Amino acid sequence: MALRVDGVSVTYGPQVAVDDVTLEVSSGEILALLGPSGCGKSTLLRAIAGLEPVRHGVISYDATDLAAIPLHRRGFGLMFQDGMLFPQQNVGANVGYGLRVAGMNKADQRVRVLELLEVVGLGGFESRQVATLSGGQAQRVALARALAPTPRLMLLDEPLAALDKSLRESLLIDLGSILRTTGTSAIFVTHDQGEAFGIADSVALMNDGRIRQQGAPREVWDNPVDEWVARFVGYTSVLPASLLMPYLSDSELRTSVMQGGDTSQRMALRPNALRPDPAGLINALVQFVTLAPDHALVRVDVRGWGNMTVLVDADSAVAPGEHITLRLDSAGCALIP
Amino acid sequence: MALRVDGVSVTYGPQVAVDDVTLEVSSGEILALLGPSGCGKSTLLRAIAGLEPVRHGVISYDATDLAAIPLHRRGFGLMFQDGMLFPQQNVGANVGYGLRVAGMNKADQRVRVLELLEVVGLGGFESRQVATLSGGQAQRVALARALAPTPRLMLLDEPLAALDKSLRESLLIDLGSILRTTGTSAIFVTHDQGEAFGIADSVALMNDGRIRQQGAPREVWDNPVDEWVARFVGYTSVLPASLLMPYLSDSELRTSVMQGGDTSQRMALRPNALRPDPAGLINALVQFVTLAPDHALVRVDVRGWGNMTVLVDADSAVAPGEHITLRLDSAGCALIP
Amino acid sequence: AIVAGCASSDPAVSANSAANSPANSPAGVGSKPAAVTLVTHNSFSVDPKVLADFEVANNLTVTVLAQDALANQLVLTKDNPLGDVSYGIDNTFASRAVQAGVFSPYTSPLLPMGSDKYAFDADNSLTAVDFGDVCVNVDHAWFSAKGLAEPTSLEDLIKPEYKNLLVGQSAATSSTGLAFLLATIGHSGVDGWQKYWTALKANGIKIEADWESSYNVDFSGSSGKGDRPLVVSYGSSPPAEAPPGAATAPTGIVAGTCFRQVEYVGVLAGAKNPQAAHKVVDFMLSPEFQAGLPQQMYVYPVDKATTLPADWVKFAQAPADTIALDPVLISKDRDVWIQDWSDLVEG
Amino acid sequence: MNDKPPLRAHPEDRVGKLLRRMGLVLAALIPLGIFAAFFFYPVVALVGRGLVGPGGGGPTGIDLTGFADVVGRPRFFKVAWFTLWQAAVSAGLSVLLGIPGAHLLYRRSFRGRSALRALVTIPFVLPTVVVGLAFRTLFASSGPLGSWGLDGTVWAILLAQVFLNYAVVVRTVGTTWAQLDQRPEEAAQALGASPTRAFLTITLPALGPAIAAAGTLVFLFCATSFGIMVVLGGGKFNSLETEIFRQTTQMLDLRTASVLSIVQILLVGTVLGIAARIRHRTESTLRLQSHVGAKPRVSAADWPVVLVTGVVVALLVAPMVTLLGRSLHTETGWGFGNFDALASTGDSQLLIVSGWTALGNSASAAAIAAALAITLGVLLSMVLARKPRQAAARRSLTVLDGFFMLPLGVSAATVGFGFLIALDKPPLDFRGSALLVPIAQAMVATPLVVRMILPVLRATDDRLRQAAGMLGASPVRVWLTVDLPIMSRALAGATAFAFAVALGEFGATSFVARPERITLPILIGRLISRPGAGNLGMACAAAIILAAVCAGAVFLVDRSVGARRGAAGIGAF
Ligand SMILES: Nc1ncnc2c1ncn2[C@@H]1O[C@H](COP(=O)(O)OP(=O)(O)OP(=O)(O)O)[C@@H](O)[C@H]1O
Ligand SMILES: Nc1ncnc2c1ncn2[C@@H]1O[C@H](COP(=O)(O)OP(=O)(O)OP(=O)(O)O)[C@@H](O)[C@H]1O
Ligand SMILES: Cc1ncc(C[n+]2csc(CCO)c2C)c(N)n1
Ligand SMILES: [Mg+2]
Ligand SMILES: [Mg+2]
Repeated sequence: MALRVDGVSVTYGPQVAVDDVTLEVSSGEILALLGPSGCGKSTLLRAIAGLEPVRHGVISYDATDLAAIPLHRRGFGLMFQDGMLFPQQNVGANVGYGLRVAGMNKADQRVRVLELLEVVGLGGFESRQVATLSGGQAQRVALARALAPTPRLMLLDEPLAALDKSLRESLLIDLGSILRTTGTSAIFVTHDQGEAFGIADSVALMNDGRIRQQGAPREVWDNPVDEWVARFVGYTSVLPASLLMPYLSDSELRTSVMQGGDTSQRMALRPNALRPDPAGLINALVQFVTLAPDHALVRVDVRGWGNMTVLVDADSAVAPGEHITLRLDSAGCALIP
Repeated sequence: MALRVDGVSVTYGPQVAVDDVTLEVSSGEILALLGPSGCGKSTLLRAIAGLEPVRHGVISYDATDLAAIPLHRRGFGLMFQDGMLFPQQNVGANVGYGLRVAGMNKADQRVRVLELLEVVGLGGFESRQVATLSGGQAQRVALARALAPTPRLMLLDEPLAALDKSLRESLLIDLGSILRTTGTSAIFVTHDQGEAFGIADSVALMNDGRIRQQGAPREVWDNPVDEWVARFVGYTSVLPASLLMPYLSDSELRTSVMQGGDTSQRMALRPNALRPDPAGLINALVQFVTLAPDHALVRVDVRGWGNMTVLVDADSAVAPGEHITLRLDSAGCALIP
Repeated sequence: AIVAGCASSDPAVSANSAANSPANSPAGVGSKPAAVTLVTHNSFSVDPKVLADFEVANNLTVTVLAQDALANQLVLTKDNPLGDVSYGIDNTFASRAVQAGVFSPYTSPLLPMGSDKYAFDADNSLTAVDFGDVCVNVDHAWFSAKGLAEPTSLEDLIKPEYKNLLVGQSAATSSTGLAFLLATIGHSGVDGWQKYWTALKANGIKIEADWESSYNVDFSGSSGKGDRPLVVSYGSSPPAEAPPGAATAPTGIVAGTCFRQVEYVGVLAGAKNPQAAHKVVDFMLSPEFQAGLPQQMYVYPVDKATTLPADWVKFAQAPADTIALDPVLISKDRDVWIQDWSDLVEG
Repeated sequence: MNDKPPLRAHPEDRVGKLLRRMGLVLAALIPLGIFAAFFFYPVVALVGRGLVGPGGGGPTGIDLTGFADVVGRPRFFKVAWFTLWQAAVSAGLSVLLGIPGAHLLYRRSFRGRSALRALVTIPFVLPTVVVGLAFRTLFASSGPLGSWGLDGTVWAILLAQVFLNYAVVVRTVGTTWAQLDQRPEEAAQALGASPTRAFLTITLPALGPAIAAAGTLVFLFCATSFGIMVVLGGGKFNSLETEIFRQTTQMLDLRTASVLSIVQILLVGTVLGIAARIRHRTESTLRLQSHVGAKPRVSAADWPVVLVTGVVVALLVAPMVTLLGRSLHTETGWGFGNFDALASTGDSQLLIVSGWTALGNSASAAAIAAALAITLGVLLSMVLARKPRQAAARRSLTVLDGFFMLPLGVSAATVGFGFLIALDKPPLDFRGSALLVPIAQAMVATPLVVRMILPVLRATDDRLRQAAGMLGASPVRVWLTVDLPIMSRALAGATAFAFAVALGEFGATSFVARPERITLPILIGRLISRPGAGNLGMACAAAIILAAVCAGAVFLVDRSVGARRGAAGIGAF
């Protein structure tokens, strides 16, 4: 067990920003931290880094209580949400800061700085003033700076937020492989669930200062512990399981609903849980269609169920006012305990 | 025609950040500006706002050259990429700034400020100090501040970047309806193509200081003008059209390839262009699988074509090393002129 | 105009401002008092009542301008003088100003009252108003405690028994320092003073740049309770050290070491109102003004007939034989002396 | 629909553009004009006198032989070198000791912080002669610290100068520091830098401009200090300033004085140029935040800072206690006799006005001077804070910047004499005018105001101003709603400081004060130059009053700024 956060609370005056959080990150594990804006993600990261005093609870690393260890001796890397580049230093000096501090020799420093700038796609930028960088460039410099000293635990606060999709994807791959080859544990905050899925070994969902669920991505996505988590990870409706039972074809799911036996059990549906099917038994009225580059989301009204979102292919022509039939696909369904 | 940007260039010393850009935004239109990090999006917005001197070209609004009009009289709204909240004013005062400047009476100011804070999900935050906001909260305050004085043209630089998915979606809808009901034209920078699709009437793709393509979202996605645009909007491979012809079932596309007649014509494929199909004619070797919450991307090797990306359902079980067969689905293909 | 305007608003100095009723104005002059400006040094002080009486009697408004480095200011501004009349320039600097043509001669009808004894020149470019002495002051208690006889002359100061007892000031920066140098020159002659100072230095004279520091910190007889019982200071210093009602002062002067400084008043060449300036000169020789000098400025009035305050009679009899030096000689060689002194003592 | 009026170019836009341009030019021209009239012209007039014609007399053209003469004297190099090094060492010491003080007083909270801030500011306004005497009293062989053997050594001078100027560093650096975002420093620590290292590599450079500004100021004060040099230098240590004074007032040698003045201006100018370069190199847009939550309380980890500051404060307090002792010591024992005596015009009739009247004079002159200095300083800062794109414009701003610092680097005697010979004809017929005192004081206070405000303005992100402009605020409004609040803290500090400077100003005032309008420092100077325990006691009492008033003013300003921080933001409902 590398990092252990045990019942930690952080307060700002009367406001509780992090509320009795317990978390574990084992050695070499990458944890994605997700949650709505203002839920306390940055605060939790700052508390782990040692920048925010902990009100209750213990943060330990390798079973050593960190309370007594000043942040510069923790050997953690922290990338702030808004970069916090050193305005007086150029790009190269920013990236090399941690190396200088660690006493690396000049030549090695230079090699590593250039290598990292190359990784983040900013080769040739080393003598640029940070004030002249674009938003995404600044973010990449901050990422390179945090990576440079190969910390044992990386705390990354939305490291890729300001980047376009393709750059984000390629950086995500690089980031993952850097972390894995160096065996670095990491916690990274992201708003992009695909990103969390892409590299995280484990995800933690946070709301209102509390961790609502932690687990392997697949596990969390398939088995949200409550309605809030379900909705947060992309389930668009939550209905009584009894209502859906008649349409469930999947035996496994059926069985577990039956076993639960409890009539108050609910089921969460993703847009891909409902599929247009001429032979489907569910009648729906199309309300409106939202196009996306490679699919479309159709908002339909199903009598007795209310509004539901349905994923359709980008080229399937459905129009508001139309009546369609749907079938229930268990792939997009999850039972909420 | 509301805004016209005509052959505009902006330089930083020797570097050309915006290069001979021509753009039009008609009255009430929403234009999404997309492009990789550092391509000049923010600079273009700043130039339109009047914050960056234009090296060549003319920017006009309603046929009035803006060069003669000081920025505070243009009535444009600009939301900076990093918020730029006034540190010495609280949230309410920040949002109400433009209203005070416009001389709105106190009571109306208050009503509007509270209304906008409600819209961005920050009801009750009006007397918070801005230094105590989380990243996403600060961004929402900046958005509310820019919206408050109902500018005639909104320039939004990644207005929703720091927000989680559900908040981003709901805000996007609100933003769209605010802009449309007030008939406000807008240019907004985004990295999220779904976002661009969601509310933009028109998208402009920028690279290296230049606009590569501008048009309706569907139009741009379906008919990228060149390989760069194709890749940027999500096409993952580009191959000679002749290579794909044998597998094309769609008559329309076949016809247009034939008509082109040109053997150098190329075709771009999205991940959904290739579908696993037991009856498919394309043999592929699975290299690795990337899971996402509701789908999976499979990297395959197709002899003669190279590496291709294939979209599969989240629950379809394919494993690296496996041989699968694919069919070509014209929905994910685009011919590059 | 600004000068007059401001002055008339201040009762302390221009007491006449409210008293311009016809009853107070001599006939024919008109009701509006004439303005006269007195340029003086920062130590100038006069009983406001005495000044007010003078203003009323002469239908004048006196504006006082007090300036640092008076002599130099007068020389610098001689083409457009700061005022009509100047008081306060002394015999160590006077000839410089007179040579520069700062003053226009005026012979006051009140001269015979004693001022003539200190006449600057035959033309009466300047009129002596008061004098004071710069003498070595001595802390009586220190000497009696040590059982040592107090020194009585400049010669005594270079004797071994008085080693390390005297503190003085730099002739280059302090007026008392310069006065003491002039005393030694008057005593040892223009050729002998350097030898005397060599001996003085060998005997441990301590030099400060300013009087304030040497008197208040180093001198044992002042409230600073320093460790030097002899200090170059003013002849008028001892009364200031006497506690109220005391019969004797704790300090005294070494009579043989005194250099006499005479302060003059003079009409400025280019005065806008020479008549009034003449009246001011006369005023300064008047018994009323002369009587106030000891109290106001710690100096002796030139008018012998003036009665001195009681404690002055008690503690501060002016020494009979002071060392004097020809102002013309001073003016001629002063800079060289200071330079030489500086090289010898400070260098 | 959007109800905006159609967008049309208005003729007034052109006027507006012109006005904005002119506004800046005006903002530069007003101070420039006032400085030209009340500083440069008088100084040039006086220096010119010394150089025109033989011996500075006749009209036979410029005579530069004086230079060869003066520069040829061995004494010249000694004096010039001493002037430079003692000022540099004093400035260095002040900065070294002042930075921990700024940290403790502006980045940490503890009970009595405002009072301590006011306390350390007191020395700055004490008349230098009084300070000199207090130090001599302490260090004299018969004094409490006589055993240290510092009397008559250069250390006494250096310590006194640090004593006087500690507050300059603490306040200038502190006001910037208070607003500095600490997250870059946290980022550095997260990268493995120890707190010390993070401070040295991140915070210190960010404070660079403020430190350079403070260091420059202290250097200037010390290079031109007169009172300290005379009282503690005892004639053994001579600076250009004392030499100029000696040449003008004792030797009446205007020619030499002019040459020395020019040398002084050149030396000071060179140092100013170097300092401006350092400032420029280190300047960058910083994250400044007003109205951040409460500062952390002093903790055990702060011990080095507390220790250093404790020692310094003890050293600051010692001379003040000496002074207080003297002021309470009367011929009849301990008591307030000296203060009572001040209230009357004194038995000695020495005082034309009572101490209280002089205090009133001081306060009203200082208030006018502070108002003038703030006005000029703010105008100038507005101009100097601009970052034009053209290199030529940037260079001229740098020159202008250095230009307005000169009043601090020119001998008070030169300025004072200059006033007399230059301001004697309409429209500049100011000799003897009561306004001359506050004007003279404002000439020295303005550069201070500029140095305190400018670092904050320059560090402010331009995009904040642009954001306001985009929301429809006119340039004036932008200035009022963005710049002004951001610099309000520094402005408050500068106001208190300008007031304090004016309150304590002695050099130039002594040349121009009218007897009935004399200020407290002049009164103190006069009292101190008289024998008698009573006079010295009264002088010390007056100095205590001066100190108390200064401390009170500073305390009130600090408190009022501090209190506003808690309130809702400016312009809130
Ligand atoms: N002040 C400046 N001086 C020099 N170069 C600059 C300056 N500002 C921006 N640049 C450069 O101009 C280019 C365009 O910058 P801009 O900020 O417009 O990019 P962007 O498209 O907004 O990127 P991002 O998505 O990363 O915010 C970048 O390469 C950037 O490094
Ligand atoms: N210094 C502070 N004082 C008071 N409240 C604060 C302070 N800093 C943060 N908060 C509040 O604490 C809560 C958690 O903030 P935090 O920055 O951790 O959120 P976050 O999860 O990182 O959000 P985002 O995704 O928007 O960055 C927020 O509601 C925020 O307003
Ligand atoms: C060494 C030294 N001497 C004097 C002062 C006092 N002082 C206060 S304000 C100011 C500027 C001009 O009056 C000066 C010089 C000081 N601070 N340092
Ligand atoms: Mg955050
Ligand atoms: Mg940008």
